[in-house]
Amino acid sequence: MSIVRNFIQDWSRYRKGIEDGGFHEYEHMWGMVIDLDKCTGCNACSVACYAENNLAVVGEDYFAHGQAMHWMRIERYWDEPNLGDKASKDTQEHGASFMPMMCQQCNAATCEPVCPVAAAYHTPDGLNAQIYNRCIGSRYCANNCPYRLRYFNFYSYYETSWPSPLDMQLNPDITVRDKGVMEKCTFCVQRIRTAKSDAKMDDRKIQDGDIKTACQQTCPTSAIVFGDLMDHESDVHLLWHKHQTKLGTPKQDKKNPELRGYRLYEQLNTEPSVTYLERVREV
Amino acid sequence: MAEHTAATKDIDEKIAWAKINADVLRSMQNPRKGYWVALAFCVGLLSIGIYAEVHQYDIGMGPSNLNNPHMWDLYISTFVFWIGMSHSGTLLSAILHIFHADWRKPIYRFAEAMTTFSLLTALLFPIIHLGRVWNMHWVVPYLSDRGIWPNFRSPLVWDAFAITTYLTASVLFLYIGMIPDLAICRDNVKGWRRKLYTFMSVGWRGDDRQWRNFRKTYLLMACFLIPLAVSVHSIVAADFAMAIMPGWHVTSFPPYFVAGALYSGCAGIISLFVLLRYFFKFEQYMTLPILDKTCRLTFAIAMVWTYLNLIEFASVWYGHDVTSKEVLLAKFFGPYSPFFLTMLFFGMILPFALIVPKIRHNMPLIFIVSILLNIGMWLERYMIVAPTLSLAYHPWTWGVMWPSWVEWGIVIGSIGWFGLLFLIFVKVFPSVSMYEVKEMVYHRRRVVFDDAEERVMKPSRQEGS
Amino acid sequence: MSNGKLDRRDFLKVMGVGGVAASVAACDGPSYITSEQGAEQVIPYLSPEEYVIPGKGVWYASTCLQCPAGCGVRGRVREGRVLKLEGNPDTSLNAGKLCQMGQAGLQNHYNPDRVTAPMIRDGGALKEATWEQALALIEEKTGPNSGISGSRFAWLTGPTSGHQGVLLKAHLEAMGSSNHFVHEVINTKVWQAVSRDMLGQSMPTLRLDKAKLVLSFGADFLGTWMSPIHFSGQYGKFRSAPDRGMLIQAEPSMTLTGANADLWVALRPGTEGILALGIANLLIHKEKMDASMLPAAARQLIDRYDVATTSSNTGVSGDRLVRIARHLKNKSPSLVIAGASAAGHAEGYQAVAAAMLLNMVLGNVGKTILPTNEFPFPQLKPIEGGTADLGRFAKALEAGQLDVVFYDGANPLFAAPGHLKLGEKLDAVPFKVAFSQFMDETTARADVVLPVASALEDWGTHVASYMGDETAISFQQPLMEPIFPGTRSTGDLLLALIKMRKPGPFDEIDDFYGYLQSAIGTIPGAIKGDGEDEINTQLWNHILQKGVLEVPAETTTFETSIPAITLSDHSDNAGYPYHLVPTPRAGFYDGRHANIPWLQEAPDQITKVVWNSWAELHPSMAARLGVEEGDIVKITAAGGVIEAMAYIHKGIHPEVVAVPMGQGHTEYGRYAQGRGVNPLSILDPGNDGKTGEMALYGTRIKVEATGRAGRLVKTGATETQHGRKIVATITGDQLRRTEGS
Amino acid sequence: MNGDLEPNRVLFRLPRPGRRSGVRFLGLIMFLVGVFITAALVPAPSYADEIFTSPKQGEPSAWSGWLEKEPGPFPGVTINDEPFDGDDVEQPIEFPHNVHADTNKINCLYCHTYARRSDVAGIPPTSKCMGCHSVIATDQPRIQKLAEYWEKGESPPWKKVHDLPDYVRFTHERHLKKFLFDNPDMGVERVDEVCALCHGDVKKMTVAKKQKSLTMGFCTRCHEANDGPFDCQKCHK
Repeated sequence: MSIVRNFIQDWSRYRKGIEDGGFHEYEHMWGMVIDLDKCTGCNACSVACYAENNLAVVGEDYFAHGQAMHWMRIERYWDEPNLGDKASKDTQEHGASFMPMMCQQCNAATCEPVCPVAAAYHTPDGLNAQIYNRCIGSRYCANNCPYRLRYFNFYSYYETSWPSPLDMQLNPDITVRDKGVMEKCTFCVQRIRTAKSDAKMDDRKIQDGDIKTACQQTCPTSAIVFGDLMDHESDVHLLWHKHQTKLGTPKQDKKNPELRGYRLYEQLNTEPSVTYLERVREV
Repeated sequence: MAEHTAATKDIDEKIAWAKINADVLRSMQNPRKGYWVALAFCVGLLSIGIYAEVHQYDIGMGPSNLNNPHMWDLYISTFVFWIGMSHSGTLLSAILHIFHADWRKPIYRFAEAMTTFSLLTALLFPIIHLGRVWNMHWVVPYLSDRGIWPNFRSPLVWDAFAITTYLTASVLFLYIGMIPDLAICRDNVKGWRRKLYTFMSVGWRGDDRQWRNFRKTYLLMACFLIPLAVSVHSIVAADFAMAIMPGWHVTSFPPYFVAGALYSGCAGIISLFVLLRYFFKFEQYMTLPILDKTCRLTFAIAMVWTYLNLIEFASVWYGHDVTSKEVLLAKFFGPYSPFFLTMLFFGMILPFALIVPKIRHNMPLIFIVSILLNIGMWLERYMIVAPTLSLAYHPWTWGVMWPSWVEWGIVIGSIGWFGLLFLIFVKVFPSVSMYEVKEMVYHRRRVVFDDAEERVMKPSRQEGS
Repeated sequence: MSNGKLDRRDFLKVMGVGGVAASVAACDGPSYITSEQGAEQVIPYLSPEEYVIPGKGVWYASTCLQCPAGCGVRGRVREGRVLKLEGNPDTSLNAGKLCQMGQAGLQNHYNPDRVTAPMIRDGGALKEATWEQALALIEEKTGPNSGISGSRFAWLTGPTSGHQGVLLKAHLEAMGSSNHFVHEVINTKVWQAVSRDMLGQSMPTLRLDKAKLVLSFGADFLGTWMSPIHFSGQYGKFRSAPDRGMLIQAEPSMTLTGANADLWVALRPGTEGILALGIANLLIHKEKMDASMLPAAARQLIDRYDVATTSSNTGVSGDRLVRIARHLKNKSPSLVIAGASAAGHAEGYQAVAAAMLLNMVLGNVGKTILPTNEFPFPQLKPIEGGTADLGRFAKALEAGQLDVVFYDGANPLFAAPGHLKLGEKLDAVPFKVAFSQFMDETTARADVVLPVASALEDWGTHVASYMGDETAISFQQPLMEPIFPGTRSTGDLLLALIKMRKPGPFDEIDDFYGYLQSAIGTIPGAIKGDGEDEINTQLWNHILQKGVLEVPAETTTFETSIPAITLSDHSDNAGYPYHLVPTPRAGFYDGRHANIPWLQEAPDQITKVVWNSWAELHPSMAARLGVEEGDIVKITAAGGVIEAMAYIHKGIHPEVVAVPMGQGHTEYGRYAQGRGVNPLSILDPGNDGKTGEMALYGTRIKVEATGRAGRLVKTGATETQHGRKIVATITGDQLRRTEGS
Repeated sequence: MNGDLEPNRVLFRLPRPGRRSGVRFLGLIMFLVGVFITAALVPAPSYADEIFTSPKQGEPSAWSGWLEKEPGPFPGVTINDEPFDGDDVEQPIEFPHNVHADTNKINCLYCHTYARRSDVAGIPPTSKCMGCHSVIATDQPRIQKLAEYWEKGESPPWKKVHDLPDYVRFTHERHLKKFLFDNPDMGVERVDEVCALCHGDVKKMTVAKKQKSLTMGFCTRCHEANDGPFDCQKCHK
């Protein structure tokens, strides 16, 4: 009977959550805003991520096989569909289009339900967690990620990536992943964890700005904003509010459709926690 | 016995029961040189697979060439293929048993063995493809100190349940159906075999009560197995259909997979039929009319499969999903088009060869056709797994990948593993059901007898019924 | 080093927690076996420090030395190891931000290919030696008894500043030499010369955030030009609504800045000056802007470049020129800057001056170009590097003027064009000493190699050459104990060398740390010491805490003048019809970071290629050659041949082939060695007439397909978005409707 | 290399089999088939439905029946839970915990001072040992050995007894705050009772020895009883 009871309870909570914006059950709701107009594609965030998260350097051969481990990857597109096709132009009319892509921390994540051992699951902070030591490496999650932002340890990269003394730089707050484990951007969960722990030690609440992800901290143009969407004073909440992206709805009910906020592949209903602000070009 | 090998000749209803026993038992004795060659060949293939797997186990999944868009490839497609192969036995023994199609009787035993062994082969693949094989038992719910469970929402967990259940049921079915034959074997052999058969035939004496219980159990198992067979492949289809990827997220996948499974299973039966008939000289039992029926059945299933295939294309084509359409177009015109078009030819056009009696009765030709059909079905599975991963939503990560020697090695090894199991089976267990052939012959005789009776002493028959 | 004396360093003592975790059995049954007892060691501190808690990271401020911009960094130190670098939020230069090279400073420090012990050339090969042997040899060759005359001794260094600069000068003085060659490939010398001549000071403050339009002639201010992180911060504000600025970039091959431009203009290399004058012409004649402040000569010069002349020279269409001029007229204030691709020609000075002239026509001077405060300590001022010094150095070598050369922070053998034949010339120098962290090309051919401490193990002070609004000294302090005990601080070595050569004012000073402490004590400023103490403790602690010290500075004003500008028209070269553009990239910079695995694995911003070199080609050029992406093309210049894999895109002028700087090392450790090609090796001889800087962008080439193909490893399967809404773009008009003022 | 740095090259790994141990694989497969068959025959536990819904406070959960909730400062856990016989670890100096903590009643936090300020409890700095032992018991051989290390300017290379896998984050400060500083029933002088929950009765030991299994089950049972977090990511890094 408890199955039925739980099911009814969860379902009603879920329905209620949808109506209320989808996250009222959470303690925090970590979210991000990336202003594509400010992003210069300089790669600083990506290298900062390598430094913070013990990402393995796989080398040229494995990179060529598509086995690289860049949690934060900067994509570069040459075309600009919204501005009309520039293919007829002799040389590039505008610059390139850069897209920093890391795990979108979907709230209706497609990776979570398919993990056979629940190594990918949703935390009460609204994060897509990946528990490395629970992962058995079925790679189903990566197949089911429409953003292709999960990276698999195809080899024991640690054997070659950090020849001594490079291994002294490894961050002890995060496991160094061995072969056969899926990994991905965690919104620097070790920083979140430390900040929450520190706040609890001081019996206070987390302030906006207590936690900075590695990419946000280093971003030279401050294009990345990170924070708690449930804190209505936080920068990230204000930006979401300003650009009228909302969690919990597949279709954004924007008063002004020209506002810049959008989430990647919103039509798939994955409800990412990352809002991108559209790039602007003077034409 | 030459008259029995004539093309259209059905089983000889006058055949002596002792001869049936003798023929089948002969097939289990004294392996000839050819058997050992075949066995060595299979062991060779298997050792390639073992070597590849040990290499992969040591190094990681990297040597298999899998990469970021292609997290799955040959392993999963071959897994689905072997699961498909396993459906033949159920079809022949359970479904046709319920429908009282007596022509199944001489061939269902090896078809069931095929079911069991292809399941055992299929079972390896989800395990082999795991990045951390040594933790595979986490997929199974068991009481642990940690108090955590698998994720019951994951189709992979359903797979684990479905496959293990199906495997258990089909092993039981195979075994139960074999008990009377094992008793025959027990009574005719000496040495370790006698011990084995004595143990396995569980005191079968062939008395009335035993036969009654046996028939009930067998029918019950058959009824139990049919929904299982449908569910196991539907669940395998759910691995894909539950994902949101274009080309996988298809509503018609479960029936499509089941149809495909029956299709490849039947094609597999035809192949083994031809082999057994040739090597064990089973021409009297595995007669051409039986092959005809099997081929017709295969053709019918092929048409169902073709229809579902076309439905899938149509629903993608007339749907609004751009990404699904891209994947479909990429299958037709992209880098995968040689495989895809081959698969369409083998799967949709080639089965028409099965309705030509001349081809059906040409043993080498029908063998080649059946192998090609199965290659087509294997390609079908590959064409489900690979193109979607190559071209999903995010163009930045598009890419085509060619499997490495490790993946091929393991796929080849799986064929060796299946062959090895099957070769051992045919020498240890009767690959033709003796008692059912007798039954069949008996029934045929009854028909002949009854016909004669009808002509001569009609009233008494009416009385009797 | 007198470790006992310096309590400050004790915190760096290691607290070892952990060890090597042993592997665990395959099946994790009852999970007792997942942890071991007694397998790992825990070594406690000998004496505790109040502020060090094991398991908690502590942040220490220092200065980034990955490029000459001099950003402030903070390093997270835990258990005696530095784990992560971040920008120092207390600086105005980079305001807590850092670029990828700065982030990768860790791998410079922890690099497995560092030189760990002194080496002496013995019978043709470098052999490990002790410090005593190495210093004795140096004393023998350069000491007071060596009889070497000062003029036959030279230092070849990278740009330096602060107290290391002071010690370097002191050493030169002790040697009686004035031969200090400062080499830096990626520099702003020409810009500085133009600013000095036209504005009266070499490093005016630029305010992108105040400009509504930035017109940049090849200045990669987001990547490598002057102070990229500072300008990136300004760029962030520049791009903020409601007054979002517009960026126009004119250059032969797309840089990172160009990749962010609203309007990207491909122009023929060497015609930047003409483009600037052509725009000035349009502004004056079409947009009717006031040009009365220009002298008659300048007016005449501008009048020469009407639309047709400009267009035919630069290859930029007339429409586009008109559009740029209109934007410049409408969006005021604007800012015109000129960078490497404008300056790297024989008429580089003239081109940059033309851009500055455009600033004057637009009235930007005083609005977005502001006077910089005068740095009060002339002895600490940065010693700027350039490529002109490399030419001078080569000349001096050719004349046989040098017997002893010391290198520090420069790798001329990698960065020098082949025509200088620097390798052969250096081999003729009898005694060469390299102060080096790595076995680079130059170090490998030195006679004595002195391994120096990394930037994160050393003390120092730095004065940025571009300081922006704030006049400040940045401090560098060790974030951890030296990893390799065989390395020594450059400052300590300099002090030792000075003492070795000549007794003098430094005799009282034990080491660089002590020198720095006493020198800081003399700085007058807002923070006063206790007065009695020899060392200004309060100031010292403030510095260690903040990493940066603001110093009082005098405000200055501009003195504008307009020099004569002469530009020649573009000319064709039949034998070598195309241009080579050796693009500097944020990442490898001039090649010094090619040994950092993170940066090798970080895809290039424009082409997304990793671990290799490539040649950027325009599709029309590729069609002409019949090559596709990954095919190897052969690039022949008068000075040599290189081969690289083609990358084809439209962000490049059709007559240009761009090859990135940085790869092509023949030494330099496992990550750099033998990868790609070095475009600097085939540069044509040629200098900027005014400053003597090498014409890096002035090389003419011919290109052929080789018929071979390579494997171009890059991330990204596609160049387009396939109609999906991935990077959504809107127009400026829409932005003004929604977020405008 | 600097000797001090040597032990510091931490390489965190997940559990994995040793290299080249792949030949065991076949056996493993056979084992698995057995496990799968068994698993298919054994019915799923009745409380399987509780897996993804972490119980509300006060609501009975799957684990409730397993635990004897005892009155007292630490509901559901006692020092005597989960006895485990650890290995004897050979330390450079045979440190007698019993003399310090039991006989002389020295508070645990006096030496393991980082425990309330950091994730790790830490081993006291050698200077702290010498603070007392420059005068106390200087004639004892163990103290003389310590003094030898001190003279050399080195710390004894202690061996880690209570080791958690590298993918586990355990924070001493938060547990002390919960069980000691925020616990009205407890005072700092009774810290040894708190420590003993996981470290066993160290007061009775000489060299520390593992007395609790410190497995994940050990952790979760206490978390369950004391409303500790059940979010995997809180403890797994």
